[in-house]
Amino acid sequence: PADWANAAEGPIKVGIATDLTGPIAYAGNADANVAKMVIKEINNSGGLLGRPLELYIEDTASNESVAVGNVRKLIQRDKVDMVLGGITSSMRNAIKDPIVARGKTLYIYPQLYEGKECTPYLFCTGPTPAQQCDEFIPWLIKNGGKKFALPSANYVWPHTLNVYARKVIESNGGEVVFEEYYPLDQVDFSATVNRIVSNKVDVVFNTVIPPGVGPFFKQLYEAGFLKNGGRLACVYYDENTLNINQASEIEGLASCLDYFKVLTKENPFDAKIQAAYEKDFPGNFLFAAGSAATGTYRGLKLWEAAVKEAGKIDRDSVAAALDHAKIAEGPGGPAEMVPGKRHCKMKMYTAVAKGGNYEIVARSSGLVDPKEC
Amino acid sequence: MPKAMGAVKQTIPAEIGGDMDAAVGSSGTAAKAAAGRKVLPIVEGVVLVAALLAPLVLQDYLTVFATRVIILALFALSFDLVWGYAGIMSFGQALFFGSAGYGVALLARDLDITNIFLVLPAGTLIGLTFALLLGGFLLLGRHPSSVIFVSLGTLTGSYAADRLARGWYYLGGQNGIPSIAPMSLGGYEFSEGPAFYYLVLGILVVVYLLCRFLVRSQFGLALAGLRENEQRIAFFGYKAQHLKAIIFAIGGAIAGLAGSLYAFHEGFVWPNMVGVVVSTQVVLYVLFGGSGTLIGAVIGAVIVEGVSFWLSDNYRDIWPIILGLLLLLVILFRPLGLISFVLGERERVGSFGVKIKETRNAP
Amino acid sequence: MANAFVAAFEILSFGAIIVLIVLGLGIIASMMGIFNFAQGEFVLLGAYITYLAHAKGLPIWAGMVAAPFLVGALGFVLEALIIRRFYAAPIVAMLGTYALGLIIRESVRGLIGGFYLTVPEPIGGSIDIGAMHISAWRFTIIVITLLVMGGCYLLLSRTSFGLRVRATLENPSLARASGISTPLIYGATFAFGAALAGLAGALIVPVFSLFADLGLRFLIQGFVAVMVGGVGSFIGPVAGAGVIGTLSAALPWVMAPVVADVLVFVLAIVFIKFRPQGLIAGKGV
Amino acid sequence: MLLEAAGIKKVFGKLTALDGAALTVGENEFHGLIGPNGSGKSTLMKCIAGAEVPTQGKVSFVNTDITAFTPTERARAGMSLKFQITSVLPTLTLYDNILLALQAQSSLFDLVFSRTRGALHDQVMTMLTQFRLADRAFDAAAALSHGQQQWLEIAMALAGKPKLLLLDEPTGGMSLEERRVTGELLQPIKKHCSLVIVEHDLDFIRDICDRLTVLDQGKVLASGTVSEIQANKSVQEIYLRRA
Amino acid sequence: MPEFLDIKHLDAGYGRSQVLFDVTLGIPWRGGVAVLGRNGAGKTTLMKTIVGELPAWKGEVAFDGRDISRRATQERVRAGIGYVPQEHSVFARLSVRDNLAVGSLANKDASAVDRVLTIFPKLGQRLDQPAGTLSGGERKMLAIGRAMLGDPKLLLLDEPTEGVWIGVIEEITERLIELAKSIAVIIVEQHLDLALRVADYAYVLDRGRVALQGQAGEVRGNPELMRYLAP
Ligand SMILES: Nc1ncnc2c1ncn2[C@@H]1O[C@H](COP(=O)(O)OP(=O)(O)OP(=O)(O)O)[C@@H](O)[C@H]1O
Ligand SMILES: Nc1ncnc2c1ncn2[C@@H]1O[C@H](COP(=O)(O)OP(=O)(O)OP(=O)(O)O)[C@@H](O)[C@H]1O
Ligand SMILES: [Mg+2]
Ligand SMILES: [Mg+2]
Repeated sequence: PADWANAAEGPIKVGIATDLTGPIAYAGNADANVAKMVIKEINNSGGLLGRPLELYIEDTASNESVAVGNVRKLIQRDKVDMVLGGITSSMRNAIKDPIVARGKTLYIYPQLYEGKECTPYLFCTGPTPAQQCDEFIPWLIKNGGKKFALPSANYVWPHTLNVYARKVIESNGGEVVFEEYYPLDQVDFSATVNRIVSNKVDVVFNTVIPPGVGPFFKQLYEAGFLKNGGRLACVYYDENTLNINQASEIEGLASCLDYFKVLTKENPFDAKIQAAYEKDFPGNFLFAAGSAATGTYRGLKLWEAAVKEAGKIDRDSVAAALDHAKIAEGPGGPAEMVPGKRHCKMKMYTAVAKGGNYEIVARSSGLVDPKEC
Repeated sequence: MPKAMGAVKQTIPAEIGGDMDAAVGSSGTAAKAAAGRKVLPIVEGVVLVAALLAPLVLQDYLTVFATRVIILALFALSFDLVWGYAGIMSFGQALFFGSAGYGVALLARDLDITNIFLVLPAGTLIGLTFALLLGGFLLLGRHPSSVIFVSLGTLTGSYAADRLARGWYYLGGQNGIPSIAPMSLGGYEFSEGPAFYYLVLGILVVVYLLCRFLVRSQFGLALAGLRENEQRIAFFGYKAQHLKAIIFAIGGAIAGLAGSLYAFHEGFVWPNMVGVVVSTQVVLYVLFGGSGTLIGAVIGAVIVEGVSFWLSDNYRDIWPIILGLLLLLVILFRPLGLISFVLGERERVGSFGVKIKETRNAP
Repeated sequence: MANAFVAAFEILSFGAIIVLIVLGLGIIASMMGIFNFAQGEFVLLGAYITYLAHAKGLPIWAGMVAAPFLVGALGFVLEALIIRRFYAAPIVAMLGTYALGLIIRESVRGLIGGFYLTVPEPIGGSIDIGAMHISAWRFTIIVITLLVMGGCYLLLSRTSFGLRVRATLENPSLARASGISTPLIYGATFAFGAALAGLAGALIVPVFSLFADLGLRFLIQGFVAVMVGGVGSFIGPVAGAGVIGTLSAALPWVMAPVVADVLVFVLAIVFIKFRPQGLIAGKGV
Repeated sequence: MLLEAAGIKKVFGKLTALDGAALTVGENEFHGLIGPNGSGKSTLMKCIAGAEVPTQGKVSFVNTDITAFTPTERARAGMSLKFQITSVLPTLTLYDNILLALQAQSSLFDLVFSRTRGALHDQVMTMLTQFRLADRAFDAAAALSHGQQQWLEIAMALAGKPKLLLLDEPTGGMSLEERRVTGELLQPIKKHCSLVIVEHDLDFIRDICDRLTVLDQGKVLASGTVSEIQANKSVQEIYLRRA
Repeated sequence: MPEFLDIKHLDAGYGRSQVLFDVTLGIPWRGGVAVLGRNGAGKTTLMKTIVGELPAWKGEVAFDGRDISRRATQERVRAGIGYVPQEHSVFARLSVRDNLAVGSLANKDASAVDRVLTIFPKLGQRLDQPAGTLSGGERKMLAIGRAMLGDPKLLLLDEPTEGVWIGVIEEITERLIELAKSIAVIIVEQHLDLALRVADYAYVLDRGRVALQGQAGEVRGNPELMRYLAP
């Protein structure tokens, strides 16, 4: 791709700010890889508006203060036209102000999250609680039972998600036996496991996160929860998290996400991007939904569509176009922004862990509404 | 081996190691010592001039970065005062920094108070109050508290505060408080940039001079004695514990001032800001630069932040490892900090008879 | 009744895990006066070695046996190269070991790609007593912890090694003047503490899975335990670890876990304030 | 009476180090405290200065009961102690060591604004010269030999202008000649200060003290003027007995 | 025949400041040698250099015919040098019992501790007390006892009787005279009489140099002596 039609205007700059180091570096690196892949693909097919894309990647290091400094580099030094990134909600909160308010730039947040982010110029391309619960919880009630326990890590995502989940559970005739919050790094769950077992809970709708989730599932398993027919459910579980426990300890765990790798068997487009990713980035960092890799892909493609439509690159025009952007193909299927809502409709899949792999057991009939803003 | 042990000696009693070259490097000739004594003001001057000129030569985003670094240097100063001068190991200095940050963030969020003349004193006061409470608890009492107790006590305080902040919904939990409105003065809003930079630099210079005055006074000498042997000082008739509590509170107040500036400059506060991560960071600044010299704290903050900024740009995947290695090397080979490249031991510890000595030696 | 039994077992097992982790930390703190911030990373290395053995197709237990020796050897080398310079300045030592820990942790993070990796236990499943299920591996951990504790106690109290170590820490130059080879003693003690951490890592990795922050997770708890127990003896930190471990496992049974979490630390620090010498004043072993 | 310590009992675990010991010192009196090793001399000094809390007994100083006072308060009331084990401030210069001792009573305001510094300079230098340490004024105290550190300690104890000076074996490690000089240095303070001194060297004690108290196994064996003590049978006995 | 301990042209000091200048002295296989000098003359420095706590800057230190100036302290001690330092001469936080145990680490003879306890019965009553809480005199006794337990061939004593009660000094002196019949003893001592009773030979240091040396009687009678000892 040697000559660009509008090369004179210089490249369009895309900023990625994500956790390249720190505890969730596996996710951040996957996101960065996806971005490299997508940008390369766009450049190979002639760039955007006849201009090449240039990628700027900065580390957020799971440390908000480092992140803000680095994001400022993207905005103020590199003068990027758009920033995509941030994985945790706290990271999004920390960097959105420097990007959107002080930095007057467009921000795309790719991760599944608790919703309620309605800042102008901030677009979310990961699943919301509605998308993850609306179809999933009725399935759980049917395939698990009515008695739910909501053990959770104590931060905003589980709190907000649980409010939504509880509503769905109760309106579908289920019952929440208890909802309980733990410090984020709690690793001993004996009291919780005991309550789950002695209350004869059917479904553990888990929002405990690593490092606690591994020991938690193990303790549940050892207490005979699975043996007695209990079902685990966890909406952030993807291919990355399967290895936290031995397969037998999470047999039958159900998850609901916008993409699972098994989809490559039925969906040629998924097979294509998965193969392209693995070819470019063999190794540890998986192309998976829970680490925001799919959201990153979707976000970049939606933005590409918006830029094409707008025909220019200034923030307001692109935002206006992004407001209703659509892509026909993406991980897990098509996606489109809900106009005025800055959130994204997408297909959702329910999968169950069997012997260390997922099997798709249910899928949404169409695109699921994020129901945000 | 004794050689190496002598080199790390800092506040330990003389007997432990085999030799004492660190403490004894003094016996050089008077003339040499007197000449060496001029180094500190020179270093201070150079740093000040560099800081004044920085925004003129730096790109915008670097000025913003430099502002942040200066705020952190102010924070480092607070820790240096407490540890470097009074020998109180505050491994939880972020508690005062962060709680002030949270305090002013709440003022801005819930009460719409952003006036600089209200928020900065408020932040300082919060830092002071927390330091008085924690210091009172840890430092006062029948028995003099051991360095290790105080360090782990403050560490635990900061750790507990971190967990509290994470768990408390009102404070935003894990997410902290984002999008804090800018600090204001009448209609003017301090947004990131040169104005904010010079404001912060001005504050740093004033606080620095105040600290300098304090540690050079007889009070500073009492602190130095305290650092060496608290019990001995008490037997002279000094109210040792009160002196410690006072300096701890002053440190807390400065940390609070820094914390409130930081909150407004960065525009958000989050639990790490009161927690162990930031607490350790400030210790590293001071150790890196050289504890027990005020300028060392400033230099340390600038260098550690600058180097990590640079490393994270150039060695994106392994920069924490490199940073760790650098730290280790400095601690191993320059246990008195980078400042010890230019500053002799005697000048670092200081001597309160200096002026007189020079006149005495004059022909 | 059955419930109470399970509760007691679970609380005990977590207590045992904390004790196991604190053992090495306590020995280094008490005997050498160094609060080793890299101790968590020694735990991590023990876990990593076990994982490696598993990944390379060796039996898990082989990894578990190798871990303390390899980590101990590393500890010996690190002591000679680095830690040795810190004895006279405990605070600098904290920072130095912090930096060391950072390096190890980030390197391991690089090696395992920042993932959470499962390692199966050599003795898996649960022991079923009627309707109760008790984790076989946790039970094993309790047993091994007791054995290791006993062994350490004997080593420190019944052999002259303990005496040499304490003499060396107390007054190194006088120890040398009494014919004790202080460099060797320091090295051996540090290596021993590191080896215990390696063992702890190896044993707990099946429970918590392998991740880079595995050791860090327990570090502050460990320090608090050492303080509560009292520095200067072997028994002190172990007792402190028992108290802190069981307390943090037991409190969530009776109150909101988030409250319990902070409460443990507050209780601990208040306790230390009013009993600075710790549970067991630093005398003897 | 300047100092009255009565019925002082100090128990360490199983050991009773002091068993109803008493000590009275008048104004401008030099009082010697002697006794075999472990008889409780240092412990008694510490109880008076506040470094140990007596199990029982009462200490009054200038007619106030100071039993519950902290060491700081006692120092501020006019007591000054030189420990048996030297404890100077090792990394500070000799000058600063003395200066610290001199300004101990200053108010916080004076400390911060250093108003007394200039005035104290001459005093510092006089002290140092008196104790023949002037040429090392700007060396770290750690660089002194043991004997020199003893000098420095005595100088520091004297510097605070105490009403009562407590010296625990000030001449340890000094030769005969050096002891004599120390004795001479102490004489002039008699005008404004009382002294309690622990010593094993009887000749030295005899030379400078007005009165003596003999401790044995935590109890006062005898107390009186030097000649009374010398004549005392039971005192002579313990000097013959092996400790 | 070479001396047991042979020091030639020794320079030593701390950091950059030199304390000992060209010190040459010889210690015979048996018998006492006194090192005298005023405060700050360099006596302790000399002892520390012999035992290896301070490195020799220049010159040689030969012990039992072998050059030991490069050896670590503990090796010198194991080769047969015992040392009672002037300050910090006990392990303060260890009990008296453990202090003695450290002393007898290399000693196979189980009754040795008992012998020390008969010399210093006071210590027997304090066995479980941390040595740091002993009275000044008791501490000295412990230090001497500890050093004697190592069965040294050369014993260095830096002011062993400082703060010790007259009755006990007498006892210690007798023991040392006894000891000096079978091993070499170097004693730094302010009690001139005591020192010269134990020692057959004496060196007087002045500002780091050997100013005077000779048989005990000669030195005692030397009119210069007092000048070197006065402050
Ligand atoms: N903290 C303590 N714990 C236990 N015993 C103690 C403590 N302090 C002192 N002792 C004991 O009390 C006794 C009296 O000690 P003290 O130091 O008063 O003796 P002293 O008269 O000063 O003797 P010396 O002349 O040897 O200095 C000693 O036998 C000592 O071992
Ligand atoms: N750690 C040190 N650093 C620097 N100089 C020192 C140190 N220790 C001693 N000196 C100096 O070395 C000289 C000799 O000291 P040393 O301790 O050998 O004297 P000494 O003869 O043992 O005296 P004393 O009778 O007082 O014990 C003194 O001038 C002293 O100031
Ligand atoms: Mg005494
Ligand atoms: Mg000496």
